[in-house]
Amino acid sequence: MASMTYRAALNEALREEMERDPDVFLMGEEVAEYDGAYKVSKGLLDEFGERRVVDSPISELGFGGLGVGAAMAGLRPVIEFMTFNFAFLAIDQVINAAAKMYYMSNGQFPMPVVFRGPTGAALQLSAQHSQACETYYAHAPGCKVVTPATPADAKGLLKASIRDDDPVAFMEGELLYNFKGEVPEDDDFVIPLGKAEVKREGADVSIITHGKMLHVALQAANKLEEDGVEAEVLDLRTVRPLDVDAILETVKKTNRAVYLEEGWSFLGVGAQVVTLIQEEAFDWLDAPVLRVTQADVPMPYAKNLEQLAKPNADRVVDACNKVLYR
Amino acid sequence: MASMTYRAALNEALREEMERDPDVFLMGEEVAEYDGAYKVSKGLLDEFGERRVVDSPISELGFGGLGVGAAMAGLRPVIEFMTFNFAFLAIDQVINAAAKMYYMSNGQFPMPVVFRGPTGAALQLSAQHSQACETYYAHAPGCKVVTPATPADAKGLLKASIRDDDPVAFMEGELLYNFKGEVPEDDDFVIPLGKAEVKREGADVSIITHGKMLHVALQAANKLEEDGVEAEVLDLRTVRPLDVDAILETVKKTNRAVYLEEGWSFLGVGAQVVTLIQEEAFDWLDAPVLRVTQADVPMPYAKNLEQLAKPNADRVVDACNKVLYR
Amino acid sequence: MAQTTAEPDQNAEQAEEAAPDINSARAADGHRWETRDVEDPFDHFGIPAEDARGLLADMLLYRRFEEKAEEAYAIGKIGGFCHLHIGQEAAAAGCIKPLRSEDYVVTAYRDHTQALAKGVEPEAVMAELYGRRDGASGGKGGSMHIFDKSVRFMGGHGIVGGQIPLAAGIGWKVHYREEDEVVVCFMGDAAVNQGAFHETLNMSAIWQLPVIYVVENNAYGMGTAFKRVSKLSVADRGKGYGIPCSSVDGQDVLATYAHFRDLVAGVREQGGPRYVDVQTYRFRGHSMSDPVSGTYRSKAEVKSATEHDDPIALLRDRLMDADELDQEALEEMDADARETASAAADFADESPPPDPEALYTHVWAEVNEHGRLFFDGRDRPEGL
Amino acid sequence: MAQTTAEPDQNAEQAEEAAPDINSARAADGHRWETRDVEDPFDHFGIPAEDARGLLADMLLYRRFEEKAEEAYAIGKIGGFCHLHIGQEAAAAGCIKPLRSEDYVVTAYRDHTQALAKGVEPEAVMAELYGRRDGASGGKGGSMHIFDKSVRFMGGHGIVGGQIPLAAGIGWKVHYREEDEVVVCFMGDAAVNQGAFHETLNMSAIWQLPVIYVVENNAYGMGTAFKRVSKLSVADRGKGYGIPCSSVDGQDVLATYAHFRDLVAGVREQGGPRYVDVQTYRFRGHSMSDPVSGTYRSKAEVKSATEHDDPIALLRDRLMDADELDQEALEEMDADARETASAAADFADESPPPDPEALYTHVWAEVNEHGRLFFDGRDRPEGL
Ligand SMILES: Cc1ncc(C[n+]2csc(CCOP(=O)(O)OP(=O)(O)O)c2C)c(N)n1
Ligand SMILES: Cc1ncc(C[n+]2csc(CCOP(=O)(O)OP(=O)(O)O)c2C)c(N)n1
Ligand SMILES: [Mg+2]
Ligand SMILES: [Mg+2]
Repeated sequence: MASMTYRAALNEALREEMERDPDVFLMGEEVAEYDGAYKVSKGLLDEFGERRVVDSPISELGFGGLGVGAAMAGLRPVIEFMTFNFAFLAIDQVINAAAKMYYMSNGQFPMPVVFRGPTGAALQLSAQHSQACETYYAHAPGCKVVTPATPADAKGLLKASIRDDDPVAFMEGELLYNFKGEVPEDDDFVIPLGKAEVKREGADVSIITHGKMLHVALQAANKLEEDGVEAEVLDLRTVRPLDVDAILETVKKTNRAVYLEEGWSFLGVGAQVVTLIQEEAFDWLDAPVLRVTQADVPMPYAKNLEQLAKPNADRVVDACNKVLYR
Repeated sequence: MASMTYRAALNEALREEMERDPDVFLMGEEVAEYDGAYKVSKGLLDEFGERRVVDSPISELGFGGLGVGAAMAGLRPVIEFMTFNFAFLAIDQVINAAAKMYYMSNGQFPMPVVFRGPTGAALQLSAQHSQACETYYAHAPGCKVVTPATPADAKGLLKASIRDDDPVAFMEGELLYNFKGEVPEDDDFVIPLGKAEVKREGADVSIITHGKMLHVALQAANKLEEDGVEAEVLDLRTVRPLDVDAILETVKKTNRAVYLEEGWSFLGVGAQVVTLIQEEAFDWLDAPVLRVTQADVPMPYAKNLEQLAKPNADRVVDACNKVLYR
Repeated sequence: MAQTTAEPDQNAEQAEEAAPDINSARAADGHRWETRDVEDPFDHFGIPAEDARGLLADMLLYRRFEEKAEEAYAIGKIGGFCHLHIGQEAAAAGCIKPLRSEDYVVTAYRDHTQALAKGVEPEAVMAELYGRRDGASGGKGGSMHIFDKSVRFMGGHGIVGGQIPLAAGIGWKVHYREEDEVVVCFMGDAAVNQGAFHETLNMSAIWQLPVIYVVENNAYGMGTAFKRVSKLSVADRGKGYGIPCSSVDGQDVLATYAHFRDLVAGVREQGGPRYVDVQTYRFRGHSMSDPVSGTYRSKAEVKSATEHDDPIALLRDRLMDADELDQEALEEMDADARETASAAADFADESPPPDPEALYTHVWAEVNEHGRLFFDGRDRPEGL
Repeated sequence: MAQTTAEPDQNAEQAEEAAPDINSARAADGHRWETRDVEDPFDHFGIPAEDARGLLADMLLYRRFEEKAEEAYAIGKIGGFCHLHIGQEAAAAGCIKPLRSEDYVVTAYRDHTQALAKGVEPEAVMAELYGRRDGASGGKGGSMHIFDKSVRFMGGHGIVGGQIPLAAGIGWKVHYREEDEVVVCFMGDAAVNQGAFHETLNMSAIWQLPVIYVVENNAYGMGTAFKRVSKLSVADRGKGYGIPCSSVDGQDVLATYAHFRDLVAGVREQGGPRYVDVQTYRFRGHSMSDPVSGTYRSKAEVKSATEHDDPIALLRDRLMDADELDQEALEEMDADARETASAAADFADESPPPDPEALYTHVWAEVNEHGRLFFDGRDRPEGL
């Protein structure tokens, strides 16, 4: 195990996969000379040259689509969106082209392309730079959605995503880039897509979450512990494929659940998870599953409002107490 | 009451609102000289001239954004997307600009813009022309989503949408354009956004739906009736604002519900409605709410596969029987 | 030879009124293609009569194939949207035939004859239109989404302009692997107004991608004349990127072929993108659901085009004038074309619909060992 | 006067190397602006010294304001992304001051000084940067989203290129209502590569919308030199639409002002869009989180620019050379600017944060009588 930041873990994953497979290349705004807006691609230009680490114009639709075409032709592009907020401009290529190509062509064109970049809020970036974008990518069949919360997951899942033959929306967290953790030192350390992880065990209530909210969930679990409540924290890690078994298992164990997510409530990922639980573990529930999400407003700039808008551990504790009828 | 097609009802709504308010104009591909790809704007060019009925280039992002800017400046644009499948190209302007502008500007710029066009499948139009797009517009606060299923609703809701000060994604059904029904003959016939309608009363099970699936729901209800089951059919009419009261009321009445929708299951509108029911009427449910949706695949072209992919009345009947434990 | 306009013509409207004797259907541009009247066209374009006969046979096949599709659509054997290429055959033959088999073609939804030109079997194209198992895309794509990886025909795409970045991506692969393949990307004139066009042409210029961007300029996007949605001509719209631009008489297959032969050779040797305005005309409605002329163009315009600018008639006459084809040979050629089209239709008719199981195949290329991918609560075939 | 390049310059790289004595910081373009050396600049540009002093005062305010913001950011009073306009002040003053108050300005995220130029109160801008209740956008928008409807300052937009279609929409309103207002739309050079740019310029040309598209060409998009992401120059990228294009020395506020004075008058009288390449240079990092030079440009380049191309120094020297300003007057002017900036900061400091209730206001302009709009399961203030 090596201790490293989430950023370094992503960097290693990119480096190793580029070393492993000459068809893997990285393209996006500022990824080469600038080392990436968030320095995720630091050093890769020097190591792999400008053919494989490519600064693009600010043309999300264009280079997003270029990635799709390159995948059709047999390469394995990693397309960096500086953030997924900007990827709305490219979503036609992701949904209408990448996600549908394999099907429309009757399996002639697999789509081994990864679209990656941060999703969700950082600090005071305001409405157009703070949106959690999972829903937009997870709705359509044909596209996988990956949301690692720790350095180890970041590395293992990015490697898996690059090796995967389907288009993957790989969603990072800007606030996670400096987050440190232990990462296995194995060149072939790959975490299979679709495998959730219990990040903390507990018997009283399940906090299910994905992406950077994992850390809020763990905070909440610690607070609950002080109060004598043992919360289990399940980190989905990938939103699609969804680890249904793991979800049902924790719900059947605790009979109570709270879904925590960074983004909006209406048609948030939690809506799908709650529905799933309701459909497949209805009789196991002792209380409705509650959700803790961003306030249902565009993200405000002012610090106090932003704090109010974001989900936090106290809200999770409250929701847990509610489903525990305490 | 006058009997007219859904297409004519939309046409009347446009005509009346354009007569009523000189700031209303219609822009989109083929809306003027060609009378609209689906002839919804028939005759409007002759009546209102080319300043108010405007053929655009195929530039969805551009003219979508032009509508947003015109709304900022005080006009009330109606932007036609030939279908919402093509509007992925413009979604940045809808989500990042239209839906957030009022908030970011602290209320200085309301957004009275309507984006309208068909959503969902018609007949054998294949994957890139058959997607139901509600989820993409309903997720973000700041955008309303309207999905009329009958000529009367089409007229009343389009008039309401044009008068509304928020951006509205107004989603029609290509297969509905020729559908006939009774429409009140009142120039001021407006159906308030956010008001669902019970389209058929019944005490045994609730079929909740929106958009063109209403007709499938009614078919299913007729089949169930033959079997002695009285289904209530609730047509949401608008997905956002969502008529929560009406949903809870029918669920509390029948204690069993099925959500029927045209699009995909994962993060479909039904996921939100099921979650809502679970959150707010948990104790009233005698069975999990089930969903009937499109097969979780891009829409195939072949007739037989397309039929298999689409939801149908038999599937709804089956789901109702399941929640009735019959 | 291909006509290259040096300067953005800001006076397109004037020009149009000033040009009385247009022998191109593309009245809107006011061009008179001088090469229509060259003395010895085969010599002029450097295309032996033998090869020209081949091009005629190709175009005849495309014509008969599309007529067959038209028939089949009328009796409900083909569904959905169906966009015919009738009138534009010279673009398919002239732009694609100069390619090698390893070269790539990608196009929009009006894709049947480009597919044929690139070597997709007529049976596979027709079966796809019929939505059958033996279709090029297994019946899942339909008219707008013909794919055949084996001949590097990369689709068949339905979002106007959506194929343009794909072409750059394919070109990127060639560039990346330092190969010498050429990519031909077709689009309609209306696609020029899409952002994807702009972004892609710029990227192609900076990275010198080996892609020939072909505007099949039939003067209309559905019912909208190009001049109503652009101040500049199609050719001039390509000039803002640093890419060599040219225009060609797209009804003259010899001109088109010769131009592309040179372009393709140039790209293969020197790399870099090209932009070509291929001036053509559509003899049918935009799709099968539209009338032939409609309100946006006059019957007279269509009539004039079909009379004076039919690419097949033009080449036929040249060959006959040069005694390189007689009526009998022509009829034989046409009979072959009809025969192939009919055989394709028969094949399509007999091909079964896709297996119901096909509904769930090819949604995901990789079904991961963990996690669920399908969420519709339906029964699916084993293993999915 | 403004320099108009007639031909797309395909040899930009050559030109760059060939130009040794560049007095513009925009070395990349290889221009030497002759107007830097005109004998009597006030006369040459038709701007009385009195007015020029006004422009100097404006630019000094912008400079001091941004320096204040820089300070406030450093001590955490401003959060998020904060993009300063230092070095580019002549663009704000020169492009906006020729406008009437009814005219419109819309811009990207680098928006503080354009807001000031259009008449937004410095207090309101600074309070917005601080995220306070009295901010132009009530503290909800922040640095990137300054809005002030009362002076027709239409924001402050964060998606690169996103404001371009908005400008066309505002121009559409003017055109629709047959008014004579002019819209100025700012964008950075990198925005030229966005599809929104292309689609909007084309629409503006066909409908002759009264919008001046201003590229604040500071030669870099974040860390990417424009010449790395475009084969043609910024000016030439505007030529594919049928819109009159020009370039101007954007460090020379007199040149910029005079050029815009003429453009604005032209648009007001004849309508129609214009495209202007305003060549400028950014003296600071892309945003507050970036170093001043970084790896993408050299310290020497930045040093040269700040020494030779400071728009404030340039005008100051001209005024002093012409005896239209002395040291004392300059110091007084600067003291005023500092004073205004300080007062704005003090005001911002004292303005309270937004009410917690503001979290839920202005999400929806119309809360319908039926149906629920908010779905986060939280308590909201009454009536929402
Ligand atoms: C993004 C998008 N917008 C609109 C459409 C609907 N549509 C299909 S074809 C077409 C006209 C395209 O014209 P052109 O590009 O000139 O090609 P042509 O049909 O003439 O071959 C339109 C508007 C679409 N498929 N995609
Ligand atoms: C669509 C989009 N892509 C990327 C970004 C991130 N980004 C913000 S500013 C910027 C550079 C823009 O450069 P330019 O347009 O030249 O303006 P300047 O900063 O030089 O004023 C980038 C890439 C964004 N905000 N929006
Ligand atoms: Mg066309
Ligand atoms: Mg710049």
